[in-house]
Amino acid sequence: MRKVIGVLLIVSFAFFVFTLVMRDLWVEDPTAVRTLGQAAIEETIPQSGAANTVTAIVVQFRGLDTLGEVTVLFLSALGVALLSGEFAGRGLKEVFRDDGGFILYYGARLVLPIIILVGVYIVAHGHLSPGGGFPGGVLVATAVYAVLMTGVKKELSTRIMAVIEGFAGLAFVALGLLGLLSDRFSFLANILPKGSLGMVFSAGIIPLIYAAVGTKVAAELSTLVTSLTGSDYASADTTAQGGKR
Amino acid sequence: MISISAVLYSTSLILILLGLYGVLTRKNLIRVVISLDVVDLGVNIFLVTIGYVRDGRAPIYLADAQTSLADQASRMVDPLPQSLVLTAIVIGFGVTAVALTLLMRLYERKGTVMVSDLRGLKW
Amino acid sequence: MVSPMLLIAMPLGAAFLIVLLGSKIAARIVAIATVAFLAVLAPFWLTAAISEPIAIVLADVVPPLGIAFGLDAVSAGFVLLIAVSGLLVLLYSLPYIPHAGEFKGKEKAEVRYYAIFLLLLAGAFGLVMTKDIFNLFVFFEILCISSYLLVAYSQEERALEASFKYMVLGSIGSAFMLVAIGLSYRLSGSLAMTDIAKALAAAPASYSTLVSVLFVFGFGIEAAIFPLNTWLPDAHSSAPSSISAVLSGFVIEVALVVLVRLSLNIFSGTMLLVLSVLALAGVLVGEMAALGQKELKRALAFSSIGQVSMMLFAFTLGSEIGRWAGFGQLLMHAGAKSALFLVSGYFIVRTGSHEIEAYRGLGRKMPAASAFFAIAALSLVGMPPFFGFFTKLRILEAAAAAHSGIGYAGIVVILFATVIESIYLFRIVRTLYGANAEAAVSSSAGGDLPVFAWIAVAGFVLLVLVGGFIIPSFDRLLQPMAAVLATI
Amino acid sequence: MGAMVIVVSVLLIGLAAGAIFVRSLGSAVILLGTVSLLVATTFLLLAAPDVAITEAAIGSALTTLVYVLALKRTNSIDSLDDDGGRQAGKGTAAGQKSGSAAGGSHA
Repeated sequence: MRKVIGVLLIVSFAFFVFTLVMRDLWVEDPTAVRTLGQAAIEETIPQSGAANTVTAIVVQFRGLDTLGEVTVLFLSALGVALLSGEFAGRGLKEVFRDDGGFILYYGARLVLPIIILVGVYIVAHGHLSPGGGFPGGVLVATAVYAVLMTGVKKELSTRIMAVIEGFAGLAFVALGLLGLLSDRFSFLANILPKGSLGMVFSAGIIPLIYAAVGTKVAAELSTLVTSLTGSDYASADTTAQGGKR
Repeated sequence: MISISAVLYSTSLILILLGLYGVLTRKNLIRVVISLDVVDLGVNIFLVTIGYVRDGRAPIYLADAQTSLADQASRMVDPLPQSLVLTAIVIGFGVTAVALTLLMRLYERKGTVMVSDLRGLKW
Repeated sequence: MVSPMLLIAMPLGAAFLIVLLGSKIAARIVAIATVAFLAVLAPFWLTAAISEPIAIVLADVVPPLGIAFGLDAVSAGFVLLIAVSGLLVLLYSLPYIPHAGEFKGKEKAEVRYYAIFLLLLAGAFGLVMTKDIFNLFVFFEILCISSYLLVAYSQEERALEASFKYMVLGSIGSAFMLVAIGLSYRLSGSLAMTDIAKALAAAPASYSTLVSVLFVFGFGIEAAIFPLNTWLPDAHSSAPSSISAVLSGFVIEVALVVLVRLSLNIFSGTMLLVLSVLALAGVLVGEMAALGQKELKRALAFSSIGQVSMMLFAFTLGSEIGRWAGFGQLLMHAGAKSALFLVSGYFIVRTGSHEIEAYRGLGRKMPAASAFFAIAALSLVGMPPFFGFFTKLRILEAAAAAHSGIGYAGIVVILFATVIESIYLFRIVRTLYGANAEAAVSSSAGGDLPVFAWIAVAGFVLLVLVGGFIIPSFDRLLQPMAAVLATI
Repeated sequence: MGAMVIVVSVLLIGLAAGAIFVRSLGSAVILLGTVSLLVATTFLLLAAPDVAITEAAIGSALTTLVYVLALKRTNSIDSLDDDGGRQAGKGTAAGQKSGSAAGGSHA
């Protein structure tokens, strides 16, 4: 019976969308960019000094969206940690019974520095080439997973990760308040010098914000996976006993 | 000439419909979360396609390229929908991660993730 | 004048700080201090915003390229409501949260509770202040995800199920909202709501209808509009009572006002009529379902559906007196329903049961709590001396003034709903003061409400008690809000 | 360019249908990861490199990892759709009451 309702709902929605709008969407590719997109392309270099227009929009022109986005990721990491309290005690050892053997063990140690290097590169060059804080942060986090899952290092102290995460978040908010306290009196304003196009240290606070975002994402996602594999409280118990870890 | 945006608008519509059908009819709740992800993918394609311009270039200025900045700018696609999708992807992941953790806990408590066994979830 | 951006920056900074410090005491102090500071500032922003709206330039970039952001009468009114309710519920949470669920790792969980609660407040503040359609989506997601997590906080089976059901519906809603944002940008070439409203008004009917339906679906789920609110009874009844109070207190109402603001500027007349019909259906279904509930919090959750639908009906009447009445009812409901949920929290803690029957004779064991419950219930129903009487009266006046079929139908439905409300609420109050069975009040020392909980509930009940007498001063706030709501 | 978009789109829809309808959950998750990579390719065809990198990093790598952890935690990596890892009837053939393999021919 539920299948029938499902089909009915979908077909009616599809018909509704198709008749109303798809005719209007089934047109040739547009040849000109919309007004706001055009304004963004033109304003990128004068106002932000970044080469990557998408980064200029995401970090500076619509900086509050990115602050919201960081908050959403922070919320989901908090939520996962909150809800996975019960998995305690069954740490990585139980979830991944074997260590992945010789090849994975040494392979991970080999690949580790490369992954971190690429991740940091993507974060640092967010305003010049595609990518930025989020994909770069994720890459660095995958390096941490490689470490955790192939038995190179068993436990990750979530306490240190929480401190890093907190500092990175506070850095982002502080950068925003910096703009508020400056003469421009506007939150998240790009008050630092713009530098010359194409240089790593250009585009004012954009690289700094992306550095903060990258660190925060990397720290958050490592705690996220640690909580999911249940070693969050395992390491907490050890840190409780004099913090040998 | 094939209108790329028309093809991708239809693909995104089909993906959204597929995902919705999956959410409404699948019995295994992990499958419901997978269907939600498919809906998110469909919506993201729809958003980026709005910004597409015929044989447009990536909206990134090349400092040392031969062509002038103004010339590069004229052939760029619309960067705004792309910046919206960047946020949408991260939000989508956030929701998926929390949903899956909820399911793990439900499995801890009830030993099943089938919708038929869960009292409140029939619709 | 201190920039209203603190409303977003401070809760976020405090949440990051709480996670950084990681200790329960630090979390409590930082949370209370932040929200208290904002609650003190809120009246100043309110008086400034009522005289003339405060426009905020973000990132030194002027809209439409930058995000259109600002504080007008409606936003400032809500900022005050959210800040004060948040502060009172935080006070209530101090003694209550340790009782909110039995699971491992409760120490760390409480730290995270305060961080997520602050983020919920930041999301609500952002949602009422933003004038940009995508920024609205981002803050809406922050509000929704923190609600999902806080509903599941007690980690009991029914809470996990309720949270998952709420999340699936919410995700579908936000996917539709994204499509609506895409269509609006494709049509108007801008993300500022004013430009979109103008473009949609000029757009072909098919286009604006689809965008309106998608927005109604997206926000309707969170605003608990009639067919989309199947998640609400489970979520509100299995969430910790402090969170049920916040959800019924302002979270639904914020989503409702955002939807109404969009609809008044974008939708056609027929869509408003559809919304008011759905509202009346919601009033009936909500109140009738509440009649048959055995559990106290489920009855209160269904009553919230009825009350919020009543507000939606008032807003969609289309007249300024209607919007004025809607805001009055919203303010009263925030006070009364929050008090009811907070008190029911301690009924459950003291008796260990959710059933109304288990609270027989609690009137003597928990005199303060029961008295607060009775006052709030009387006001919710609309008994004369209390605030609720004046707000419900004004809705009926607005419905009569509309001189339309829907207006008169509304009067009948609301009166009928009031009768049902009085039946089940007075039945609960009677069991509280019932003579015979001794309630199995657990032997814990503090029989009645702990100090902080007492202060919190007293704060909400004060609004309900005093509201009736200072209506003129409330009008100085509600009237500009009603006027501004019709413009984006 | 246009032809490539059509090929990617058809593949995309086929694999997405597979991810929803295929019976084994393990392969459903792998199909979802593949669909996510194909979506990243579509973004490249739409000249959106930023979004492609983010989709590839978050959409396929991270989401698949969380799904695998979820499947491991609910003991349903190798279970078939109908029993969903129910502790009693774990992945046994007997649990095939109504396995709807409507379009799932891709697994």
